[in-house]
Amino acid sequence: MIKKIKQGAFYGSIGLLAFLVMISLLSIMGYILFNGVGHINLEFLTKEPRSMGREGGIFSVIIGTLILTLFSVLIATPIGVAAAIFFTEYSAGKKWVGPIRFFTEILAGIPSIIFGLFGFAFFVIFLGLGWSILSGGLTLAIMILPTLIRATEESLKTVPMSYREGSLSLGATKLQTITRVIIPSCLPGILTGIILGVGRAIGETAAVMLTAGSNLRMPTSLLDSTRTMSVHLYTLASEGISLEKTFATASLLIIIVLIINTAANAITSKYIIKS
Amino acid sequence: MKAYEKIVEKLIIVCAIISTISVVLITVFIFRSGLPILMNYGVIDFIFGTNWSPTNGNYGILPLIAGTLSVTLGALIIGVPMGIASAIILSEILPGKVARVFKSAIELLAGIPSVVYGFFGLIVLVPAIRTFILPIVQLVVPKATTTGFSIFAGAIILAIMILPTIVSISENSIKAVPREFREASLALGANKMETIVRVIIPAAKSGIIASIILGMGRAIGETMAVILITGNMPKIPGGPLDSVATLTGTIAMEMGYADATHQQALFAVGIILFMIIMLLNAIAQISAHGLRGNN
Amino acid sequence: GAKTEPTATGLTGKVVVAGSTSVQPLSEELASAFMDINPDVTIEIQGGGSGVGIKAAQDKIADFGSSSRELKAEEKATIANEYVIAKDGVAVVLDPANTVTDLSLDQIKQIFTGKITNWKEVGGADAPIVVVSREEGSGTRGAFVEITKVSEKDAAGTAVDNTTKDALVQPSTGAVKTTVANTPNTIGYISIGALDDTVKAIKVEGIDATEANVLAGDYKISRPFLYLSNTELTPAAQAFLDFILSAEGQAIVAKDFIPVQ
Amino acid sequence: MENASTKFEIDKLNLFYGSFQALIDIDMTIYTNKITALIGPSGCGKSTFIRTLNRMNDLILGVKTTGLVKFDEMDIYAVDYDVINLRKKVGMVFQKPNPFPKTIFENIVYGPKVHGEKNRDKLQEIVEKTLKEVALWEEVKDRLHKPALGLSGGQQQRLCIARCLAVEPEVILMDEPTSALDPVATSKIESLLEELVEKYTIVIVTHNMQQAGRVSDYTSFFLSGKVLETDKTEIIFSNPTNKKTEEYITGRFG
Amino acid sequence: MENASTKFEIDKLNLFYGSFQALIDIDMTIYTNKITALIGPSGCGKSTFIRTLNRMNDLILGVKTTGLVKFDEMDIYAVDYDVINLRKKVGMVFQKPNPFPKTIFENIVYGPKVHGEKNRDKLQEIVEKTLKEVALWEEVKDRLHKPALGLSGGQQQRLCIARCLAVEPEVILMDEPTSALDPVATSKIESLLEELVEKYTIVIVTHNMQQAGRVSDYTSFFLSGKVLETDKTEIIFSNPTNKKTEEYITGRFG
Amino acid sequence: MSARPQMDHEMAIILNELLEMGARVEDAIRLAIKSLKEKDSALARKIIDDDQIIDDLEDAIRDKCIKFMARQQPLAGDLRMTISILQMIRDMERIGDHCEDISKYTLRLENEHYIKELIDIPRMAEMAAKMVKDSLDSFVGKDLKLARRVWKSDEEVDEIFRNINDELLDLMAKDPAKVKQSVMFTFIAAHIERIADYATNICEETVFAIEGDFHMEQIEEV
Amino acid sequence: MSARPQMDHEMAIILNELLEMGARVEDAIRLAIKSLKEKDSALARKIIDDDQIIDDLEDAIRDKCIKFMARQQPLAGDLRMTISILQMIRDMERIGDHCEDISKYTLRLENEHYIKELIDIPRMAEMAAKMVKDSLDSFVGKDLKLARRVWKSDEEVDEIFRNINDELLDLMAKDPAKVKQSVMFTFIAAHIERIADYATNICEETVFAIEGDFHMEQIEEV
Repeated sequence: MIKKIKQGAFYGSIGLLAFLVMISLLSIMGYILFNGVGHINLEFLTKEPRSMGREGGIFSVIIGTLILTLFSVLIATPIGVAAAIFFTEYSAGKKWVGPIRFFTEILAGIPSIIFGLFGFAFFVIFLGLGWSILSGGLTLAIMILPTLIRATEESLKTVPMSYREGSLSLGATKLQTITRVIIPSCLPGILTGIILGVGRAIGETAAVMLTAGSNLRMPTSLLDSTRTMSVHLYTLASEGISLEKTFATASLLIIIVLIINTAANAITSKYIIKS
Repeated sequence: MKAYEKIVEKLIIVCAIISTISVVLITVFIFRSGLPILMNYGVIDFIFGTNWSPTNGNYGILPLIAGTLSVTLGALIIGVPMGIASAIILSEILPGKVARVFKSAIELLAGIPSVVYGFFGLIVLVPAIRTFILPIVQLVVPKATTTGFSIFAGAIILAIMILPTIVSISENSIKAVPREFREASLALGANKMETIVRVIIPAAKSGIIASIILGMGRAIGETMAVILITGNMPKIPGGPLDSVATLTGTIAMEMGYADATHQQALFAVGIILFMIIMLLNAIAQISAHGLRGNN
Repeated sequence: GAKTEPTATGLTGKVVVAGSTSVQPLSEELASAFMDINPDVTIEIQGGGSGVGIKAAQDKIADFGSSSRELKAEEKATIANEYVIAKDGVAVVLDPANTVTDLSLDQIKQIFTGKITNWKEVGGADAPIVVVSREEGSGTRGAFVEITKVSEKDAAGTAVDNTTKDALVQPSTGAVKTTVANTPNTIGYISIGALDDTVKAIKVEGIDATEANVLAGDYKISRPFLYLSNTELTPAAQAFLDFILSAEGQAIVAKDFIPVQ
Repeated sequence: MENASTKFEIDKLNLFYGSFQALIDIDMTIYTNKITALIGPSGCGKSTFIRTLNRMNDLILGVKTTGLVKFDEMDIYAVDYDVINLRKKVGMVFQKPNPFPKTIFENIVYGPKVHGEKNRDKLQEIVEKTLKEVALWEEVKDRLHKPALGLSGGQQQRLCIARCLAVEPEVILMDEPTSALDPVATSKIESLLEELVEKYTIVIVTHNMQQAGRVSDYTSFFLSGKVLETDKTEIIFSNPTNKKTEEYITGRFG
Repeated sequence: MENASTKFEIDKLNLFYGSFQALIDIDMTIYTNKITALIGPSGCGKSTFIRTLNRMNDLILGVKTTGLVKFDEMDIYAVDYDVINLRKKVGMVFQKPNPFPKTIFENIVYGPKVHGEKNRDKLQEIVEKTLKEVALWEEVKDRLHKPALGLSGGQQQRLCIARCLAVEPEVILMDEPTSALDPVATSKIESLLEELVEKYTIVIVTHNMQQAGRVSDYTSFFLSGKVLETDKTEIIFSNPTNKKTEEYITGRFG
Repeated sequence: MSARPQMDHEMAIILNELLEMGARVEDAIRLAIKSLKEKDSALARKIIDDDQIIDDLEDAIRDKCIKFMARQQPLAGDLRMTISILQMIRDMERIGDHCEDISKYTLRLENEHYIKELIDIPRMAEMAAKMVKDSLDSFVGKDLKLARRVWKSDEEVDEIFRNINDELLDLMAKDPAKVKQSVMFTFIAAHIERIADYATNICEETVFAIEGDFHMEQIEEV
Repeated sequence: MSARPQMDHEMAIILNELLEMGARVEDAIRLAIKSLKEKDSALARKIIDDDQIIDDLEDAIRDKCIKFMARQQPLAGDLRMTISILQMIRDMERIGDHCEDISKYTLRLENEHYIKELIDIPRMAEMAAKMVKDSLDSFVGKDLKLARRVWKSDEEVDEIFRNINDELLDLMAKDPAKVKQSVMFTFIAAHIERIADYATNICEETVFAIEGDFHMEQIEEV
C-alpha cells in the first residue's frame, strides 16, 4: 500500500516535470512560430534589408549566414576529422597526447564570448583581417572544432577494434585500414558531427558579432564583413527595431534548425539501421 | 608507400595539434590583454571588489560573479530535476516511438540559437514575471518589487537552454546502464520504481553529475540570452527577482564602448570566466572518467 | 582595408565605418544615399559601440570609427582626425503611463545617482523609480552623465560616474527604449533621433527635447556624432565624408538629428 | 518418471512476439529439487521459455502468451497473480554476471531491502549465509564493502547467485549462466549447482551440451519453438528417442 | 613426432606487457598442414601467443618480445622483416565474426585489392573460389552485393575465413573462432577446418576443450604463460603426461 | 553432408579394423579345425603364432576407440557403438585364444591316430565360424534380424556340443585307451561351444548399439 | 575441493557396485568349490541361481558407465578408468559363468563317490578367488604392486592346473570307471584356471587405467 503511494508520487512528479519540459518547448516554439511564420514571405526571403532591417527582407543576412557557416565548416571539417583520427588511431602510446586531448577538451568548454574576444584580438586586429567572413569563419571554425572532433571520435570509437584487426591481419597498412574500412564505416557519424557544427555556427551570436561584424549588406568577398541571422535577430530584439521582423527572423532560424535536426536524425537512424 | 604514409601521418598530427595551438593562442591573447590590469589592480581586489564601474576605475567583479552564479544556480535548481525526470521518462518509461518524438523535441531545443531564447525571455518572460509572478510574491513579501529583468527570468531561460545537455547526457548514461541490471532487479522482485531509484540512477550517477556540470558550464558561458533578460545591474543581488549582471553579459555589452583600460578589464573578466569554466571542465572530466572506471 | 581605383564611371572601393550604435542608423541612411549615387562603392556599417569606433580608428581597421561622445583627452592624442558629422540631443524618457512631465537637471541627477527613489518626490505617483541606464563606456551615457553632473570630478580631479548601482543597464539605445516603454515607473535616456511614441520624453528644465531646441542651445543634454580617422582618407572615404558634410548629406542628418552645417 | 513432486506444470503454452510464434504448444513438468536443463540450437525458444517462468517476458512489448503455466498449482498468468511475489519465489541468474555497481554487501541485501527488510543484523546474517551457500564467503569476507565489480567473472556470477538466494527463492532460473565464463569458473559454478539443488529447484538454459549432461537431472530439447523430447538427462545423452535430438546431441545437426 | 615439415619454429619466446611477463620461454613447433590447438585457462597466454605469430601484438603498446619465432626458417621479429607480407601469408580469424560493413563481395576482395589486384574478373574468380572453399557459395551466390552484416553469425565467420583465404595465406590463425557461435554453426566451422587443413596450416586457440579434441592434430596446454605440454591431441586427451594438463582436461582444475 | 566428417572417418577406420579382426578370427577358427582334422602341425603352429596378430589388433582397436572417445566425445548412438566395439574386441580376442588352445591340442595329437573320424566337431566349428562372421556383419550392417538369427543358432551349437560330449564319454567309458583323446576332443568341442557363445554376445552388442538395450527377444517380431 | 563432485560421486557409486560384484564373484568361486567338496547340491543350485545377480550387476554397472560417459564425458584418467571398468565387468561376469558351470558339475556329481580327495582343486580355487579379490583391490586402490603380484601368481595357478591335469589323465588311463569324474574334474580345474586368467586380465586393466598402457613387465621395478 505504501509502495503504491510512493510509486504514484514518483511517477506523478517525474511525469509532471517532463510535461513541463514539453510545455516550455511547445510554448517557445509555438509562440515564436505563431507570431513569426506569417511574416515570412517571398519578399522577406529575397529582399535586402532596409533601414537597419526595419524594412525589406533579410536576403543578405541569409546569404551571409550561409557563406560564413559553409566557410567555417569547410575549414573545420578536415582538421576535425584528421584530429579525431589522430586521437583514436595514432595516439596510443604517445605521451604528449594527453595534453593535446586535454586542450581539445578545454576548447569544447570555452564560452563563445571568449572565442569572440580572441577572434577580435587575434584575427581582426593582430592579423589585420578586420571584421570579415574570414575572421568570423576562422573563429567559428575553431569554435566548432571540438564538436566535430568529438562527434567524429565518438563515431570512430564505435568502429569495432575487430575491423582494424581484420584489416591489418589481411596485410593492409594502417592508412589503408583507416581510409578503406574505418572512415567509410563511420561516415554517417562524421556527417552528423558536421551538421552539429553547422547548427552551432548558425546559432552563434556573440563570437560572430565581435569577429565578422554586423554589416547588413551583401558580402562580395571573404574580406567583407557580414551579419548572420543570429546577430541580426539579436540586433532586432535588443534595439526593438521591428517586432514582426524579429519574430520572422526567429521563426526562420527555428525552421532552419528543425531542418538540420531532421537531416541529422535521418542520417543517424539510417546509420543505426545499417549496422 | 611508406614515405607517403609517413607524410599523411604527420599531417594528421598537425591537425590534432591545431586545437592545442588554438587554446594556447586564446589563452595567450586573452591573458596578454587581461593580465596587466589584473596585476595592477590586484587579483584579490579584482575578484572580491564589489564595485564594477570601469569608467570610474573600479573593477570589482564580485557582483558579476554573484550574478553569474545566482543565475546559474537558479538554472540548475529549475533545470536539473526537469532534465533528470525527462531523461528517466525517455529511457525507462516512454515506449520507443513516443520517446523518439520527445527526444527529437529536446534535441531541437538544443539547436535553437540562444538569441531566440533571449528574445522569447525578453518579450514574454520578463513582462510575465512583472505582471503575474510579482503580485503573487507580494502577497508574501509586500515590499517586493521587480521590473521582470531578474535572476528568475534568466534562470528559467537558462534552465531551458541547459535541458538538452542534461537530458541527453543523463539519458545516454542511463541507457548505458546494462539491461542486465534492470533484469536482475526485476527478477529479484523489485518493481520498476525501485529499479529506477535504487539501481539505475545510482549506476548512472557519474554520468548524471557530469551532465549537470556540463549544463552548468553552458549556463555560465551563455551570453546573449542573458544580456537580454537579466537587467545587467552590476550589484550583488538580494533575491531571485533582483536584476543582475553576469560575467559574459558584461563582456559582450561593454566591449564595444570600452576604452583601453576598460577593455583590459573585460579581458580580465574573460580570464576569470576562463578559469571557472576550466575548473568545471576538470570536474566534469573527472566524474566522467569515474563513470568509465566503474564499468 | 579600403582600396580605391578610379574608373571611368567614377569611384570604386570599400569604406568601412564602425562604432557607436547611436550613430549607426544615421550612417546606414547616409551610406544608402551615397551608394545610390556611387554604385561601385561599398560602404560597410558596423556596430559595436563608441569604444569599438575609437579603437577601430586607432588600429586603422576601419576608414572611419564612429563615436557618439566626445573623446577623452588621452584618446584625442591617438586620433589624427576628428569630424563632427551631426549633433544629437539626449532625451530623458519615461514609460508612457507616467504622469511626470518635467524634471530639472538636478532632479535628474538626484534620480540617476539614487538620491531620489520615488516618483512622489518629484510630483509623480507613489511608486519606486526604476532607473534604466546604458552600459559602462557608452557614448550616450558618457554625454548624459557629464551634462547632468551625474558624473563629477572628485577631489583628485578625476571624473567619477555616480550612476546608481540600482540601475538596469541596457546595451543599446533601442534596448533602453524598449525597456522603458514596457516597464512601469522607469526612467531612461535615449538619443532624440530615436524618439517615438512608445516612450514619453519629458521637458528638462522646462524645455522640450526637440532638435530645434538642441540646435538653439536651449535643450542642455546633447552630444556630437563623430567620425574618427587615423589614416589618410581614400578617395572613396573622402568622397563619403564630403557627401555627409554636403547639404544633401546634412538634409538626411536633419531627418532625425541635428545638422552641423 | 520419478517419485518427485512438481514445481512447474506447463500446459499447451504458446507465446507470440507480435505475429511471430516463439513457443508452440509447450507441455512440460519441472520437478522440485531437480535440475532441468533446456538445450537446443539458437533461436529454438529455450531462453524465451525460461523467461515465461518468472514472467520476465512481460518486459518485452507485444508479447502474448496462451496456455497454462502453473507454479505450485497456481496459474501465474492469471490476471490477479502477484508477479512481484512470483519473482521473489522464482529467482533468475543471467548469461552475463550482472552485479549492480554497488558493494558486495549492497548487492546481496538489495532484494531483502526491496522486500522490506531493514534490520542491519538480519541483513548481515543473510549476506554471510548466502555467500557461504555459494562458496564465496571465504574469498570475499574481508572485502564485503568493496565494489562487486572488482570480482572476477566467476566470482561475480556466484555473487549474482547469492543475491538471488538472498530473497529465499524456491526456484532458480539460469539463462546460460556460464557462457561468459572460462572453463575453470564454469566448473566451479557447476559444482555449486550440484549443491544448490538440495534446496532449490533449478532450471538452466545452456548452449553447452556437455554442461547439460554434467549437471542436470532432466533435459528438454527445444527446436523451432517446440519441445521435441524431455527425459532424464542420462537417457537423452545415451539413448534419446527422437532422431533430431540424437542428431543435435551427436553434433550432426543441420 | 611425425614426419611432417614445420611451418613455425618458436624458440625461447618471452613476451612482456610492460613489466608483466605474459609468455615465458615458449618452445613450440607448428607443423605444416596440421591443426594445432592451444588450450588453457583464461589468461594463460594462449591468445597472446597466437598473436605473436603474425605480429598482431605489435598493435599493443609496451609489448616486448625476446626469443625466436621462425616462419619458413625466417625470424619474423628481425628488424627488416616485412610485417605486411607476413600477415599476407599468415591470415587470422577472430573470436567474433568481424566482416567489414561492406557487401559480401567487397569483404572478400578487400585483401586482394589492398595488395594491388584490380582486375574485376580476377576478383570475381577469387570471390567464387574462396566462398566455395568455405562452403558458403551456394548460400550467398545470389546476394554477393548485399551487406555482409545481414548474414547469420556462423555465415559471417565463414565469410571471414573466406576473406582470409582470398589473400592466399599459408597459415590461418584462429582465436576462438567459434566462441560466439551456437553449436550448430560451430560444428559447421569445425567440419570446414577439417577440409581446410588439406591446404593450410591452422593454429587455433580454443576455450572449448572438446573442440580442441575434435579438430586438432596437436594440442598445446598453456598455463600461466608457459607451455606445460604439447603432444598429439589424442595423447593429450587420453593420456597426458603432465598432472596439470590432466586436471585441466578432466575439469578438475583450480 | 555429415556435420562431423572427421568423426565418421575415424569410426570407419575402427570398423574396418574390426572387420579385419573378425576375418582373422574366423580364419583362425576354420584353420584350427582344418589343422586338427588334417593333423597339420605347421598350420597349428602358425595359428598359435598368429594369435599375436589378433591380440595386437585388439590393442590397436581398443586404443583407437579410447582416442576416439577422448577426441570426439561420442554421445548417444555413437557412444553405444564405441562401447560395444570395446566389448566385442575383448570377446574376439578370447575367440582367438580358444583357437590357439585348440591348436595346442592339435600339436599334442600330432602323432596319434584319431580314435574316430572328426565330423561333428568340424561341423560345429564351421557353424561357430559363420556365427562369428554373421555377428560382425550384423553389427557393421546394423542388421538386427541377422543378429537375431545368429543368436538363435547358438542353440544348435549347444545341441551338437551335448551330442559330442555324450558320444565321447561313451567312448571313454568303453575304452580307456581312448580316454586321453576323448578328453581332448571334449575340450576342443567345449572351446568351440564357447566361441559360439562369444558370437552370440557380439550379436547382443549389435542390438545394444542400435537399440540401446539388450531385448533380443523382441527382435523376432521385426 | 574437487571441481567435479557429481562426477566423483557417480564414479564412487560405480566403484562400489564393482566391489560388490567382485565380492559376489569371489564368494561364488569359494562357494562353488565348497559345494563341490561337500556335495552340497542346495548350495550349488543357489550359486546357479545367484549368477543372475552377478549378470544383473554387470548390466547395471555397464549401464551406469555408459550414462556416466554420456553425462560426464570423462577424459584422460577418468576415461581410461571407465573403459577399464567396462572391460572388467565383462570378465567378472564370465567368472560368474564359470562358477555356474562348476556348480553344474557339482550337481552332476551329486550321487557319486569322489574318486579322490579334493585337495589341489580347492587350493587352486582359493588362489583364484584371492586373485580376483586382489585384482579388484589393486584397481580400486590404484595399487600397481598388488596388480603385479596377482599377475605373477597366475603362473602358480597354471602350475597347479597342469599337475591336476596330469594326475587326472593318469587316473583315467588307469581306471576307466574314473573317466567320467576325471573329465569333470579336469573341466572344473580348467574353469578355475580360466578364472585366474580373468583375474590377471583385471590386473592389466589396473595398470592400463593408471598408466595408460599395459606394460606389466615394467611394474616390478616400482
